[in-house]
Amino acid sequence: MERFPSNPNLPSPQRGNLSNLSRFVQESRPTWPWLGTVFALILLFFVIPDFIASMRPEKQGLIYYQFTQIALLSIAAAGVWLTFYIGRINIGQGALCLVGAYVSAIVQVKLDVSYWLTIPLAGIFCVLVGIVIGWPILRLRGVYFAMITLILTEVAKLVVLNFPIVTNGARGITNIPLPEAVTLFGFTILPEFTADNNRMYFYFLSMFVMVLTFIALFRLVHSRIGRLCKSLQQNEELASSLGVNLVLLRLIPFCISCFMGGVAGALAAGVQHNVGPSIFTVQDSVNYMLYCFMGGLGNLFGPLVGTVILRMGWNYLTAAGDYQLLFYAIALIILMLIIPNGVMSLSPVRIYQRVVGWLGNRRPTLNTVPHNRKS
Amino acid sequence: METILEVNEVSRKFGGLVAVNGVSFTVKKGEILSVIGPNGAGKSTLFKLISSFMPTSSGNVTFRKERISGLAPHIVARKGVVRTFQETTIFRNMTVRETVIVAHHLRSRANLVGYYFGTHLARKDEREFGESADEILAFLNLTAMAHEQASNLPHGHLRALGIAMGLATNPVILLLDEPFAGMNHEETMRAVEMVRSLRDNRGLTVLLVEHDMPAVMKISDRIVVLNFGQKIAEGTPQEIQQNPAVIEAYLGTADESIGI
Amino acid sequence: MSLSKNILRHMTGVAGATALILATSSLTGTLTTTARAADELHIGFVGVTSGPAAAWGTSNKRSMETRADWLNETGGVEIGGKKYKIVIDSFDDQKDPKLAIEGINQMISKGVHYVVGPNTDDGASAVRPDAEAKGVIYFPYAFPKELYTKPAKNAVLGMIANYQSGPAIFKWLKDNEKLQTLAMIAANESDALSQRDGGMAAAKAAGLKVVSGTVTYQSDTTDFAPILTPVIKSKPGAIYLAGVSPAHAPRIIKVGRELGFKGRFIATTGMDAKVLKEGAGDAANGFISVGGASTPELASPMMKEFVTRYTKKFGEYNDESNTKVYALDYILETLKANPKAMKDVNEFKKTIDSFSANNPFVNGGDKPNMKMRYVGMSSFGQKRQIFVPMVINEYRDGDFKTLFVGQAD
Amino acid sequence: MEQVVVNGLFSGAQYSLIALGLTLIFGLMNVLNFAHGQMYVLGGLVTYTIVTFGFGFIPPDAFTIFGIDFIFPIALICAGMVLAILGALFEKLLFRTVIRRSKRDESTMLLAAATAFLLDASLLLIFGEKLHSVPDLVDGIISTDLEPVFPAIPFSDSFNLPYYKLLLGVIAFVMILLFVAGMRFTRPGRAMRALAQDRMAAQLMGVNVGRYTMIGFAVGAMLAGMTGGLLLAASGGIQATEGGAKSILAFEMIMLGGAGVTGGAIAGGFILGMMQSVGHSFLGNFTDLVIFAALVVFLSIRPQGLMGKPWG
Repeated sequence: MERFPSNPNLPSPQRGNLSNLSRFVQESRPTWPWLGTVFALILLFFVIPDFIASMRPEKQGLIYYQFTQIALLSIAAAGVWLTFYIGRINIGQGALCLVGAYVSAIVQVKLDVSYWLTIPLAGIFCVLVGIVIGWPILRLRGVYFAMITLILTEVAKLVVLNFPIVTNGARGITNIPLPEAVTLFGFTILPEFTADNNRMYFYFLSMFVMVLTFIALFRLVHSRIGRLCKSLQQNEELASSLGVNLVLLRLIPFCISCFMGGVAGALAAGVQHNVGPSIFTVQDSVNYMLYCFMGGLGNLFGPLVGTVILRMGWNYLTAAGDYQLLFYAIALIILMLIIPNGVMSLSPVRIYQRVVGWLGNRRPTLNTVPHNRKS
Repeated sequence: METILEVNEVSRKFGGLVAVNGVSFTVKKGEILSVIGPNGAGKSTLFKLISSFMPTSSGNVTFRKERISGLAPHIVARKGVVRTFQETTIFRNMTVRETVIVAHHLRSRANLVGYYFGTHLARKDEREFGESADEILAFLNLTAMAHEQASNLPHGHLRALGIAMGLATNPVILLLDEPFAGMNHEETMRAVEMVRSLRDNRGLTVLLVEHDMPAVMKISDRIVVLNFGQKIAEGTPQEIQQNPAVIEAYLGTADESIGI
Repeated sequence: MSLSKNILRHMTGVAGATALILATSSLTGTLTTTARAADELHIGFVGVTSGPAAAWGTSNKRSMETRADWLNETGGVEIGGKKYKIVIDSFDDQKDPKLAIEGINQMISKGVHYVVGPNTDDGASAVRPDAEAKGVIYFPYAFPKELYTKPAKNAVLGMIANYQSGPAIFKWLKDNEKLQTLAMIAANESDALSQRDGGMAAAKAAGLKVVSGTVTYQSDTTDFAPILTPVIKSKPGAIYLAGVSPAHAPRIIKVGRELGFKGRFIATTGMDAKVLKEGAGDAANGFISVGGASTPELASPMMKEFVTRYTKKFGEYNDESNTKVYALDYILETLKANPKAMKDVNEFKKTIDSFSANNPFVNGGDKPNMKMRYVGMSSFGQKRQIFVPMVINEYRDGDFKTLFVGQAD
Repeated sequence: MEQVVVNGLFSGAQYSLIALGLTLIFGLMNVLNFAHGQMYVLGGLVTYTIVTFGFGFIPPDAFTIFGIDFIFPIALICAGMVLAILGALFEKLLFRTVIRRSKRDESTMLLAAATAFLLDASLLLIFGEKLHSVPDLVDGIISTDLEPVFPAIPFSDSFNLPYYKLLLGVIAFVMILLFVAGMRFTRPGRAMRALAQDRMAAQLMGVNVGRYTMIGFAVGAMLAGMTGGLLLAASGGIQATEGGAKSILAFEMIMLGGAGVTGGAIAGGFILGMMQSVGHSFLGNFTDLVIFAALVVFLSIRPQGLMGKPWG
């Protein structure tokens, strides 16, 4: 094949160890997810519970609960992150969580279905909701999409309040039974949750779902679908000219996001043993968005990191008493000024690159004599 | 030669303004056809109408006897009519190679579920796309920049990247939107060579919309001239250069801009 | 109000909190939580003190803090022969049930067995499982009956519920003012709507006709004319404001009068006279609400001192606190009656049935029918409500006047 | 029905004013200012403080000249000034930095939310949780006393409007007119409009982008503050914690009218006001649900709202 002659006039891009490093990281990706997963599983299922078990018994419930909350909020936030990934600001995840929680509660209480089944059921119902809503509104972009989803959370609350026949209206659904044991051929696959141990068991459950969520998301982002989503995020028109079916490719991530919202809602319904119209509000929808921003939109673990930081931070600031919100706000503003692209934009690789770049600029070779502090 | 694209009496109105008015022409397989015209002649609108990025007000476009106007852009692309963009429209935060691999979308044989779970077919696709991307990058002399962020590319290479994306879709007919804009003479001549080689080596049909007269005259097999939304002439470069209506349209500066 | 003094106070507060935060971050978390004096008695507060609903919890928390400071100033509380300093551990749940659960778990982890709050229905329902499993008695300001009837066991209603005061008020109006018809409005929120349903039932029981019962408003509403227009068109004798927040009541009343409504407005929640005066002025005359014990006739010298101390501490008093002053004293008095309850809430529950003590906040608090005791047999089938005099107030010219005093059993 | 229309117009005038400042900031900076409601509350509370307590050593009744009390307009202007300074500071110290340093425009949403939290917390600490109100500006009421105005027309009913509301409605109307005129006929106004339409083109035309963005933010905040002052008098008071919900309401209005467009904000405000007014009279507790659902449907059919340019 004839090669097009190269153009000597065009500047050749700088190619140093920086690019090599980033290429190395990019191309070596497929090996480390397994390591990461194993590490995460050990940490979440052995190290942390072991650490918690060493605490005073009264404190254990609290710590388990805090971790459970982080897990289920980050599942929902991961969904929001995925819609960011196709370039949509989603402030409506609270609505899906609310729907998921109610589906789980209603199906359990009114139809007497096992809690375990209601988790996927809530997710699937939310996918249906996502298709119906997403089809028309995914054409919107930018703040337009953001605003319409913000309204959705309010709509969900009003629907719950205004149709008491199904949802029990303002009173909510209380006294949802704790999940039962599941046995198969005499083996107990899933243990019975009781008043004493349910905080711990819900911790394991939600962590398990969280790990699954992030594995699924990791796979998605690093598969071809992820690349297509990214192309959508950056230029829909161009993607369309390359034959990408925009309607479908917007809808799929949105529905996955809805599924995650629904699952998080169902988990919350289980954790709380009751649901009411205010368990997920506009504030939650906004929070998910904030978690994503805080963690960083460029990395799929951003929502997890963001959730941990903001949630733990809020808990930590309880010490400030009346000034909790004030301190929280100030901390947010400062963080935003320092790392406007989120915590995960400070990836070790990037920092390493900086350092290498810095060293590379200042000292051409490592063997030069140590120079004075003139710089 | 076989006619593959037919533009039949296509019109487009914006409110009271008629941007394109009853334009018809045909494109034959393997030829390079240029659409030219002064500013505001309706070239860009016509281009969007052909690639179905904009619906026609009346008339239609057929590709291999099949009507494509009114279809969604991605379906038109799927049929083999692929456009590139006039501006430096790229995926800013992707590397060059990644961009080209994404552009292989149309060639995929596995479905999305398959890609997600990494089936045999999907992995085979991925491997082939990678190889094909490397080949295209080499062909367009972009190999050295394969791992650069697209947004860091210099201007000329961006256009090459645009064409690389177009090639990756394995098109039957490639619609180039002002591929030579903003290039100096030397760059233009290289690009002209490149487009030529696309046709010669890959058997592509090329339809381009362009301002740069010398380049058009050099590259085209045939030329269609638009003015005020209407077709005023059609023919080989030699015919067009001597066409009084065209000279009239380019008024006064005719000599310079047509490059006689 | 002294704005500059307030700002100054907060500046020192912020400085103090900063120091505290820095101190806790330099020490390890376990050190600070375990290192506490043995003769401290911690009482929890979990409720909303920020965000749009801050008004509900703030007055609650502040009454507790005022009372605790006061008790500590006089040497603390003697329980079982030992003096304790009272410490209020508070947690802001932002009206979010998820945070309310976290709050109750915070309390559990600190070994706090007695908690006041939460202030909302959803929050109170959400904390129930943990409170029951881990042995916490909580005093919610929420009305759902499920919280107090069996099998629920650890919640004690901290005030008069609307399904108790509502019928009394409606009956009084029917008997004394020949009230025939009633209209209701409520915010589009769970607490308000369930109070509306309660009010509906109470009105029916009292033989009143509800002429307009479906009008609701979004909680962000500030202009009530569109909402009240259809209500007033239905020509009700009185309008019941179900679960209306203290900030909305004056606005609703004012707009109602401007639209030509002449009848009474009724609320079954606590209100602040100053806010009514400032916000609605004379339009609020005749407004009926449920108060605590600060009407001049009822308030004991101790209640008056409480108001003075509260005002001194926080700049201004909130009449809503009248209904919220009791919970802390009930807890402490019950603990005094049975010191074993300090560590074991089952002892507390046992004591509930027989507990009785003088009520220091009302005149005549030593009379048998005014004594502090637990009630709720008729509403819940078990004693899960603190006894407070059901003072039905009427607002007139800047002050609440007692209309009548009833009792909940 | 007259009452319903009057209510709708009055709500609409208030809503339009709230939406105007928000849409200005959005149009100029593409920032969805979550703190807009809090700015509005701050304006209201500044007005309240001045009307009730005066300026420290100057008591509020010192501003009564010839029997007319001028303290309210003075307080209103002060509120506007305080907020304008605050807005300029926010833009210069916070938003500008973040916009410059962040990869995506949307990052400012986190900052906007953080500033909203900051204002929320400070307002609650300083002003307390109670409702604050000022006395009516003028007494008296236009009333038809429960007799229909036009008995022959079906739906005609009684009609009540206090004078102070009429006065405030007129002030609101004049403020809207002044704002629109300012944007159209003054130099900064034209510069800001150019900026909102096409940032790049405006820059090329020699508009000092940094300066006018700051002015725009300040003007938006000032509008919010003055609106807060007006609504303090119009809606029976203001509470330190009600800002967040107001922002969301304002978002709805600018979505309906078209984000970044002055006319859209005004239209959106009046339409929402009228819809609420009519809705509450006929739909009962389904009003809000129906309005929201209609809004979602409308926006999915016409994403740019009534008057917006496609994709902002």
